[in-house]
Amino acid sequence: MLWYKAWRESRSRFLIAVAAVSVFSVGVLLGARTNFPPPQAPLLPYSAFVWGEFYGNGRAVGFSVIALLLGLGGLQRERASGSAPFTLALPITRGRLVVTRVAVGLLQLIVIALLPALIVPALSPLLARHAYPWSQSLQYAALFMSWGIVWFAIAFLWSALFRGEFTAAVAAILTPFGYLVLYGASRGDQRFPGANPFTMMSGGLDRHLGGRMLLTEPLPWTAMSVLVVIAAALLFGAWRMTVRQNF
Amino acid sequence: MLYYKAWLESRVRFLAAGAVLSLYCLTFVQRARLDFPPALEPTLPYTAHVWRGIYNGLDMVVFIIMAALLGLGGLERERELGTDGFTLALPVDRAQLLWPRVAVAMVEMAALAAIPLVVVPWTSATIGRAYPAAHAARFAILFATTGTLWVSAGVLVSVAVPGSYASMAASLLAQVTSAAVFSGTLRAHPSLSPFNVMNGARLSLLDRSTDLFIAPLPWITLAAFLLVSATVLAGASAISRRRDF
Amino acid sequence: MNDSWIIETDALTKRYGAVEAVSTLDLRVGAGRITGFLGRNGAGKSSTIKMLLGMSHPTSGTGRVLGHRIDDARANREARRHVAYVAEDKQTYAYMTVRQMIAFTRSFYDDWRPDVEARLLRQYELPIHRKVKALSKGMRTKLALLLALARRPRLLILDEPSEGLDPVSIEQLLQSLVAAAADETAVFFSSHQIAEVERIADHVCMLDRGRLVLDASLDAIRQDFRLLEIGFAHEPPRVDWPATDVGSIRTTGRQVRILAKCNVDAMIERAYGAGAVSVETSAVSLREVFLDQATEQA
Amino acid sequence: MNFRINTTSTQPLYLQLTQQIRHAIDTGVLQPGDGLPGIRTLAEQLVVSPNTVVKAYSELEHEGVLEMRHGSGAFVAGRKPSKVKSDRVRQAQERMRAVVDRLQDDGFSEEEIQRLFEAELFFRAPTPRR
Repeated sequence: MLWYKAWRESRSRFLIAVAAVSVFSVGVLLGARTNFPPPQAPLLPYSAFVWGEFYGNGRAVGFSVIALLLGLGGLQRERASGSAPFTLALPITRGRLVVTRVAVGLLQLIVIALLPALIVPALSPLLARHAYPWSQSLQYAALFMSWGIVWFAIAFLWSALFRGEFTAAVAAILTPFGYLVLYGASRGDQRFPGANPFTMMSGGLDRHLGGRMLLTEPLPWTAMSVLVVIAAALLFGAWRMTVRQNF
Repeated sequence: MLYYKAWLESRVRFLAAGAVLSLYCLTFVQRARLDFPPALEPTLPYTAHVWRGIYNGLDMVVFIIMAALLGLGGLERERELGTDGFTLALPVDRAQLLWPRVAVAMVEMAALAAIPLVVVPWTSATIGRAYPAAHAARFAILFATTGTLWVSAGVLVSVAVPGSYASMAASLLAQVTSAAVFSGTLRAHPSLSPFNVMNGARLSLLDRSTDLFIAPLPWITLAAFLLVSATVLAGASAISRRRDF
Repeated sequence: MNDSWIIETDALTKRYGAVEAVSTLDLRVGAGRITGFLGRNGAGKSSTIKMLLGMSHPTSGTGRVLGHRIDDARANREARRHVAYVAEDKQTYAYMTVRQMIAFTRSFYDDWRPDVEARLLRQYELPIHRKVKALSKGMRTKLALLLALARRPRLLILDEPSEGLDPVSIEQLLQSLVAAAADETAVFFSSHQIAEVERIADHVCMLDRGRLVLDASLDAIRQDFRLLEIGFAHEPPRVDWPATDVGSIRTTGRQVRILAKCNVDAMIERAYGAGAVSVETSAVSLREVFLDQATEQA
Repeated sequence: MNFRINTTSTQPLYLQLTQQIRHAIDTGVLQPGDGLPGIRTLAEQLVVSPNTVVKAYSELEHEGVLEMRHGSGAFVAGRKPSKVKSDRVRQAQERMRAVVDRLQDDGFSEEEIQRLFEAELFFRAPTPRR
């Protein structure tokens, strides 16, 4: 039943995200039916339009925020609402509690990453009367997930650390921006350009270069696996902290 | 004392946001000492660089997100923490509980809007650049007035959506969706979009190259935004009054 | 029996979906006395208290606290100026220290008594600079009690005040309630500790399944309530006992057990008249009345 | 002067208090003119509702046993209890103790003894104090 508990505790966040992403995706494709190609750029290729609407920086930020929100919750939140003693009295290890929450959270994140990846290629011909290759949207979903699991793990760690659930939430939300501030301040964007999360999530393509905004080279597997390792390390840290905390 | 309570409850969000924004503005200007003008655009005016990096950059994104978060909390959150019994027993009605929270959130939002005004002009001077405080002040006014929309949206969500994380999700995704709407279907009317009004993007407010003000502030639009915020807050107050605890 | 009711409800009802938590309740709580509010879990006690304090809105019916209408937000707020309330969940603001909680609460009331505040702080040994989130459950309960008792309200409402307290603290709590009553504060407290109610309450109201099933003074319960065990040699005949005098009737085989509220002698004669072969009466404690009224509707 | 109230007994608290005060006066522990504790102090000391104390005091005042002097509380009334009366009470106490001891030897518990007395008293004559 721990799965059910983890699901119920994150259900409303997840459903709100699913609703928003689906409505947004369908809305954009419907909008494309009338005002695509846009008057001021009649030659804009459909794939570039899709990139702008679905994978541009703004959307990577949106997905990251969802990933952060899904990582929140857990025993510290239960401490605030008073149910921690009950949960801790259950005949389960805290490890199992953490594992189920991580599993449920990541599954939810995968669903949200796949939503646009399925809607866009499937409904583009129907709604926007243009085609969009499945391979492209699935690759972008993979890119979104690579940084998504890192944001998820960071939020998971913060909410295992902080007692006030709003403190953890604010720390989580501000983490990517804090990262960008330090990244900019240390002139990271010149020394290792790949480390900007939102550029990587958008496929490392730059809108100003024009073109069809399609992913041609293979995905940056090494960078993605590094991110997976980082996420795993963060989750391990959260696990250790939860196990050692006393309530 | 309800203001004191509202301050204590929103202090963490405000201070965290303030720290990130101030740090960003400071480091952005310091970096300009080394990397400005950028190699690709040697003739880019400094004020345009500031506009791109701050008023249309990270500062704007963080400001929008945090403004909505400042509106959250309140009785729904207290229900989760079990203190709603105590608070509702106080001899004040629901409106008296709501307005101090809204007022404190608005003041905090305005403070966040003023951070570039406080930081950019004098730090630019220290690196031998100039950014007119008067223009920074006008941007601060644009940020603050559009910010009232985000704060009142946050307040509406905090009253309507139970659960603190669910309300965060709802307010953030409302912002992402409205951003998509204004850049998608309503693309043809930038003057209506708070995202454009707040930094003059795609409006005829700013000089093409220097990104400084060449026209007066769109007072009618700003008044309209304040009106929208007021109605949203009135709606939130009505919902809050009918809520059962 | 003074006629100025501190709490007065009129067919008060609260429905959550199909469940009627409180159904057509006509509650009367008198001034200048200590009233115990009894009932099983889910009998509707907390729902009633929440409606009295304007926390939740009645589905139908209305009521008055200190003469103010409970379903009018402004009037309810006026009433709450003279009401002190200790919630079922003794939570206060985790992010404030004890001292800040006191300063915060004091700012809303003009009947605050600093001398009582100081005495209770010493008596409860509350660390004034420690944050509420760092307090133990007992300490949190005592803080919530202090915030209500360090005043001179006209009405003191407590929802299971002694829950989570050690015996010494319970004794201190009961003393504080008695002292409050001595200062002309009407005390209305719900509790599952029958012994507490039996000891300090003057009057008892009991809910079961949202309905008022008992509204009597403790003296009456001790003096007039009697349990009649009536035995018949044959099938017990139908006897129409006066409804107002009877708390409950239970027939098992040839035995009829009646909880009589008053006019016991008349009932005994009526029983013999109906052919009873044996009538035994015994006094009844509040616990027995509670079990009888509660299981009656089970 | 300390009283003991048994809250689980089925006898109203104010009656118990009046009996104990009357008993204290009869046995001479309370002399005429002695002051009784204030309503609030006694209520807090016994941890019972002030109304119980008020009811007991007014009952005794009604019977002339106590005098309520405004502002300074309750005092034992002036009439000096005759010496004989207190001896009679003391003898009655011994007889009662003998009866109770025999009943306990026969295996009756305190509770049953109390119920027996009550049933007996209750049925002998309808007590005026309804």
